[in-house]
Amino acid sequence: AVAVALPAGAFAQAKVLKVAGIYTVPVEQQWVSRIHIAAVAAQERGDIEYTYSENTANTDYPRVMREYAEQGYDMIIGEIFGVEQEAREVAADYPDVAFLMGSSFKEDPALANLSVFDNYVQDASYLSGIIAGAMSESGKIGMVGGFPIPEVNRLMHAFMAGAKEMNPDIAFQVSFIGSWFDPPKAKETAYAMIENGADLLYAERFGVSDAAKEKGILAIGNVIDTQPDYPDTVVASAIWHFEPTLDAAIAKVQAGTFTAEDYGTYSFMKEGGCSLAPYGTFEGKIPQEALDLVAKRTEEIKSGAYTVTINDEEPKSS
Amino acid sequence: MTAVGQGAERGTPVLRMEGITKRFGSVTANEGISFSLYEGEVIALLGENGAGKTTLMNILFGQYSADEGVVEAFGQPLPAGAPRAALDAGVGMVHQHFTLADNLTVWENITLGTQGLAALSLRPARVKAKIRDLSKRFHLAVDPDARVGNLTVGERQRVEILKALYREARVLILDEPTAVLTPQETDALFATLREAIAMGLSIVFISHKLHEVMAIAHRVLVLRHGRLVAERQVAETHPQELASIMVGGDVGTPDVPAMPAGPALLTLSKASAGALRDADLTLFAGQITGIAGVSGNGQGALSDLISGVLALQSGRMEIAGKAPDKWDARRAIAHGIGRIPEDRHKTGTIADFDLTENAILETYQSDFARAGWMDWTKARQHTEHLIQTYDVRCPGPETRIRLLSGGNMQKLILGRVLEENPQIILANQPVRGLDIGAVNYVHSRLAAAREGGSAVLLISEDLDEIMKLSDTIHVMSEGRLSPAFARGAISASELGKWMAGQGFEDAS
Amino acid sequence: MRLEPISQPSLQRRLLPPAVAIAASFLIAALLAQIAGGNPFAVFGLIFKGALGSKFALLETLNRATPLIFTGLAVAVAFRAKLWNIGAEAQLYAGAVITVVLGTGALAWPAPVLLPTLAIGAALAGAVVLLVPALLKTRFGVDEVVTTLLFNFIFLLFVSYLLEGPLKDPMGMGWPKSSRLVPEARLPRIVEGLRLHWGFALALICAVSVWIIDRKTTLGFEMRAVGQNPEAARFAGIPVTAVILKTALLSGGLAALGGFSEVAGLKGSLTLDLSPGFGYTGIVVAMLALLNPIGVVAASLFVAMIFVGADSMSRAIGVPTYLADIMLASALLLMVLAILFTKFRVRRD
Amino acid sequence: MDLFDILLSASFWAAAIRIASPLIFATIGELICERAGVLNLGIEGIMVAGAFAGWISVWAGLPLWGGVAVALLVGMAFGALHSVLSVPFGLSQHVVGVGITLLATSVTFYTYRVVLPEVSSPPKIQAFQPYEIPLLSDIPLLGPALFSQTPLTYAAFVLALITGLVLFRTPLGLAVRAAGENPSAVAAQGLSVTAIRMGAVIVGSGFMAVGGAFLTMSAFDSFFFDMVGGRGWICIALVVFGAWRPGKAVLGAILFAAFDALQIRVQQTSLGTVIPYQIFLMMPYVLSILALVLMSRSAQVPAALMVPFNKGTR
Ligand SMILES: Nc1ncnc2c1ncn2[C@@H]1O[C@H](COP(=O)(O)OP(=O)(O)OP(=O)(O)O)[C@@H](O)[C@H]1O
Ligand SMILES: Nc1ncnc2c1ncn2[C@@H]1O[C@H](COP(=O)(O)OP(=O)(O)OP(=O)(O)O)[C@@H](O)[C@H]1O
Ligand SMILES: [Mg+2]
Ligand SMILES: [Mg+2]
Repeated sequence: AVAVALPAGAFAQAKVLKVAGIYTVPVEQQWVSRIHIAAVAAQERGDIEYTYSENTANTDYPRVMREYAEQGYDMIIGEIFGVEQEAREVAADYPDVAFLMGSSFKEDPALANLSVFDNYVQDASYLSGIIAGAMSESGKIGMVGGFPIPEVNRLMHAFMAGAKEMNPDIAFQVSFIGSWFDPPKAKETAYAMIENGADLLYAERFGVSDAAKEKGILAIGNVIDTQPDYPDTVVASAIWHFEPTLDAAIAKVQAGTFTAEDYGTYSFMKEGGCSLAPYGTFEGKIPQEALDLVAKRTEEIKSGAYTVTINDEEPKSS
Repeated sequence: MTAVGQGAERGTPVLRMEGITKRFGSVTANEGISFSLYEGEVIALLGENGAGKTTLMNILFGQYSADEGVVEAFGQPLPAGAPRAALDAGVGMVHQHFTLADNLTVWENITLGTQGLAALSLRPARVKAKIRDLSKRFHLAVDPDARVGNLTVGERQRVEILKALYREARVLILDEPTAVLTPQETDALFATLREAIAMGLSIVFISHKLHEVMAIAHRVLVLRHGRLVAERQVAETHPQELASIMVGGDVGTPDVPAMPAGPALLTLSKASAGALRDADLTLFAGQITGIAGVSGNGQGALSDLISGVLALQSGRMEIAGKAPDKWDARRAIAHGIGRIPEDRHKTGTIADFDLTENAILETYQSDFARAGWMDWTKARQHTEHLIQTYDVRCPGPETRIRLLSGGNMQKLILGRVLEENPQIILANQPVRGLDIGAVNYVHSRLAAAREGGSAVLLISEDLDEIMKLSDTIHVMSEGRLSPAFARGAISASELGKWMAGQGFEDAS
Repeated sequence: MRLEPISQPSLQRRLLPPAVAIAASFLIAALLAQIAGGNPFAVFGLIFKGALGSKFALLETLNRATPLIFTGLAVAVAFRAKLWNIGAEAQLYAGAVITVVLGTGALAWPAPVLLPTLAIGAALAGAVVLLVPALLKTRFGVDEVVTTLLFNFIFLLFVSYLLEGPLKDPMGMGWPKSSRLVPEARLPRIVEGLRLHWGFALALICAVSVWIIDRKTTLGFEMRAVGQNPEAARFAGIPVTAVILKTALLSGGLAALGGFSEVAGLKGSLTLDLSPGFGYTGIVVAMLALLNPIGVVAASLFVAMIFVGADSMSRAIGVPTYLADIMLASALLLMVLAILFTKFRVRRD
Repeated sequence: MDLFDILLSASFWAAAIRIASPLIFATIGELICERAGVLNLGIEGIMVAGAFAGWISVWAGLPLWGGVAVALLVGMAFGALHSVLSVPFGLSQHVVGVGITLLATSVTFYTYRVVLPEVSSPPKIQAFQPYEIPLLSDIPLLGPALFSQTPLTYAAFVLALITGLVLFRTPLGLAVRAAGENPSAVAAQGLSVTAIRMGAVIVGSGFMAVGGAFLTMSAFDSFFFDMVGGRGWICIALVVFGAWRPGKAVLGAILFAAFDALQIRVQQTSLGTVIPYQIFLMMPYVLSILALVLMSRSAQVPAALMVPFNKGTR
């Protein structure tokens, strides 16, 4: 224990933050896996000491937050979509702990130690849509989702917008399987879309790319890069980088300047929060027209000249 | 009647029990019992309810293991607690409560456990052929393909015996085989047993009916409170002696003097319900009306109709001169109809309820509750009163009724009914499975109720019981009810004809 | 092997097996902790600390027990009457749905009027949800194990629909959750600053009420009679169908109060993951309590204690928190076995 | 594509058979347990354990069928635990079942996390591939639907057939059925009710685990938490639906799967834009209940289901 109290700033460089993650799903889940990977990377860099609890029921969530807070963690990251109110109460009780939470609400200036984020990777999704629009020959694209929640919806909409820009006649089939983890079911749903004429699938869930691979059609990855697993199937992936969000938060905590903010913009492309995965095996197979548009839009997005619309409504088949 | 065979040539006993003692907690069910059974011999086991007969036989068959003592079959000791060993040694047992699977067919029940479990086929054809052959040889008519659940008790009994014969049992244990049989079925069973004896089988036979014991057994063993208290050659004893050894004193039979009939309390005219067809019946106050007949001929429907669980399909039913516009079990009870059910385990009591709860089962609403709240103090007092008045032998009102013997269970039911001073008493096979002491007790209580002005409907397969107690007698056959016969106005053989269905044609 | 009842079990007989069961489940936890690289010796202290070691821990344990008391009671009531209600999960959600339907502004009443209204409304909704399988059972003879089980899936999908449709919070940024309850619809906290709320007290009141119904009223007597032997009950003039339906109403109502308590006391709004299987755990709680309503309270506390303690322990020593579920499962199985050994002894023969 | 086209397409029926396969394994497993008189609510957890065990062993180097065998053995191990508690000790089958589900699930997750601590997406295996049965697969409609499946699907049907034969044609099956109808009848014939019931639960649990393994080794090629997703509970319902007969249970599983395959397809038609997707997901459950209501109520529940047997007491 530190015997003498020193001004907080004096330690700013040296201090290794104790960070705890609390997730309501296993860390395999795409969304959470991006947070987890960023945290593990920060730990390997020596910036933080990281531990986590996964699959935590919402009922237990506030308790677990408190337990970590009591154990002296400096920062807690996680997702409070289902427990907004209670989580904010916990944060209020531990003003010295920084909370960086996935949330559908905004930060509250009165609660200075709680900041919010979400995966606003619509920029990359939009770009992947452009490629999809160019690669689909049948003009039918299938999209399999878990639940129509905002983070899913907005990526689907951005993707659809991109695809439509390349080919205004494209029709979309949208299905939700009512589960985060049911690859067999996602696969069955994807099969049905392929039977129905889809020649390209938007792989929001595990299992979709497998159907595409087996049936010899294409897929677009989402949030994580799955091309290494499906080299002949996954054309492009819109990937989320949590690192800018986390690193910004770590820096602010270390500097003692952490305050209520919306970190959502750290997921924007111009912040490096998302990107299109390298084309890899599909290098050279994507029409130049699409590549050109992608390049153009990338520039515009980064410069702020073009903004991808954020639409959180449930997407429907067309 | 005399017993067939002599069973007298003593060689090695086919069965020997030596010093058998069995305790259940504080109860000693068997204490130092020894006996031997010889080839071709029939031993009868007699004793009051709870004397330890079934326990002794369960030990013999390996279903219980004795605390002390040895069991030998054909000179070889039988390992304790192994029915398989007993079966293999040629011991077959027909349990007091049938051990048949209702949803399986007869042949499946019989072949169960007789073939190697690794066998690839049940060989139904062979099994059935063998069953048919045995059926013929021992006059045990039953269809091998029938589902056991659809059989009458008598047929089930035959299946049980076939099970033992199928395994070529040399020793047959029959625990109260006749308790649920009609007199005709009993006669048929005895014919079968005599044939079996003639072929060299040995039999242990348990019954509460002394005339049966006299008819079939060579030797009688009497158990009392778990101990072997007497052994007699049948030839050298008589029913009265056996009865008094059994209960440890004299037994009196009730006296039913003639009495004038009171007003009609219940009338059925052309009543049909379930299996009951166009029945005309009147129950008078102060009279016992007997319904004779082989069970399964509509008695169930008749009693269900009166007790309110079966609806009238056509015809008319009047209680005290008025036809009730709604009729269900609760209304029946409210109208003063008391019910002594045929099956005390299934429809009479709730096994895991204690005596108190069972005692108030039919009257909790009216007598032991106010505005939906139970008055348990009153209920317990009432139960204690019943236990005293009706001599229910039990540890106390908190005992689960499952632990009572049939006789004591029946006494509680009797008390439950009679204490309500019912106008009409529906007594369906009220003494089935009871020992003589209990039988006489129940009969004298029914007679007393009649004297108190109740109308009693006595349904029984036992003609002796009917003829001894009833003021008027009807016979039931195939759902039809014969005209009423006054006591003494009809002979047993005439009743028998009606039971077989003769007479109805002429009457209608 | 044969089980022989012990007529008068000694004190030692009654206490030793449960103690051994708990010790054994601790040992299992320690062993598994070691396999995952944690310190096995820290396990014991940390579980107690996590479950009971502070006011916060203790109240969290009570908190976790609250919904289990409701679902445990629901199951106990139903099982006593041999109504195999496996659908407490759906009924709990039904209560939660009504709570948010009426409690998010539809009724502008003061708390003393609004809260009882919500509770009653919730109970009615749960009752109706179980009434359907009960009617299918009494009318068509459809097995209620299956219908109540399938209803869990159906009802959860229905809730999902509601949360994405009619009940969706317009201010919720698209997230499938209901609006927040108005302040008058919230059950107050028992201790300021900590999560424990009056739902816990309501649960205790329900337990006592169920005990009273069971022991002191004709309905309780009828329900037990129908459960033990419906045939005999029918012959004794007990209206069997009506009793089954009443049991369904009571059972469904109790489970639904659990939903009311969770929403009004804890969450303040409804999400699809309101219950991590409280309905199913309720079955275990009820059976562990031998279907005794007061026992349900004890069993719920036991289950909550083990879970909260083991969950916190595994976090503290840095092993996967699934260890908590393992420990809960093994403690449960060992405990039912232990209860058996307090009443029976095993004889070989 | 309208409803008629869907119902007449081979790919639809192929999907139904595929979706039904894991259900068939597990339903048959449950049916065996219940026929012997034991309700096995451990099914959901045992399926999870089987899904994991089969997959991880293949990942660790075993051949596919070796993985199936491991899943079977793991299922049997949990079955053994279930049967010890529920048969000789006669503990409440509800508690034991829910307890086993909790135990099997949590042990699986724990093991997974200990074995694969830092993966962000689980490794894949080379799963079973569809095998077209020569000749048979050429039959129109039926061929592609029935005879172009993975070997594990064929195994499911063979298993159901064998189970039916054993149950109704052999002494062993008779003993199992009798144990579920009236255990005293079994004991009185010198057989051990305990052994029969335990055996049935152990074997049945093994089949449930293979049902789980189907998900990770045939329907998909890696393991995820929660991927069994309530399929075990469905199988409990299917046993009742199938009136405790293997043939009918298989039909029930296919029917249920067909509803599922149908809802997936209808969700993508124009209907999908007007009707909330939850309604489609509900379809298989609602239709199952309807079917149960319409079915004759004569279905015979094994009379001694859930009734423990303890010799020497009554
Ligand atoms: N399974 C058991 N557990 C405990 N006690 C038992 C058990 N079976 C029998 N007993 C005790 O043993 C005594 C003898 O019972 P048993 O069944 O042998 O009587 P029984 O002579 O066959 O009577 P009945 O004529 O009524 O059939 C009973 O009084 C009872 O106390
Ligand atoms: N589990 C038990 N514990 C204690 N005693 C028992 C138990 N089961 C049976 N008994 C005793 O066994 C004796 C005989 O029981 P049984 O059921 O054979 O009675 P019964 O007179 O033959 O009845 P019935 O012929 O009407 O079926 C009774 O005295 C009863 O007390
Ligand atoms: Mg007896
Ligand atoms: Mg008897």
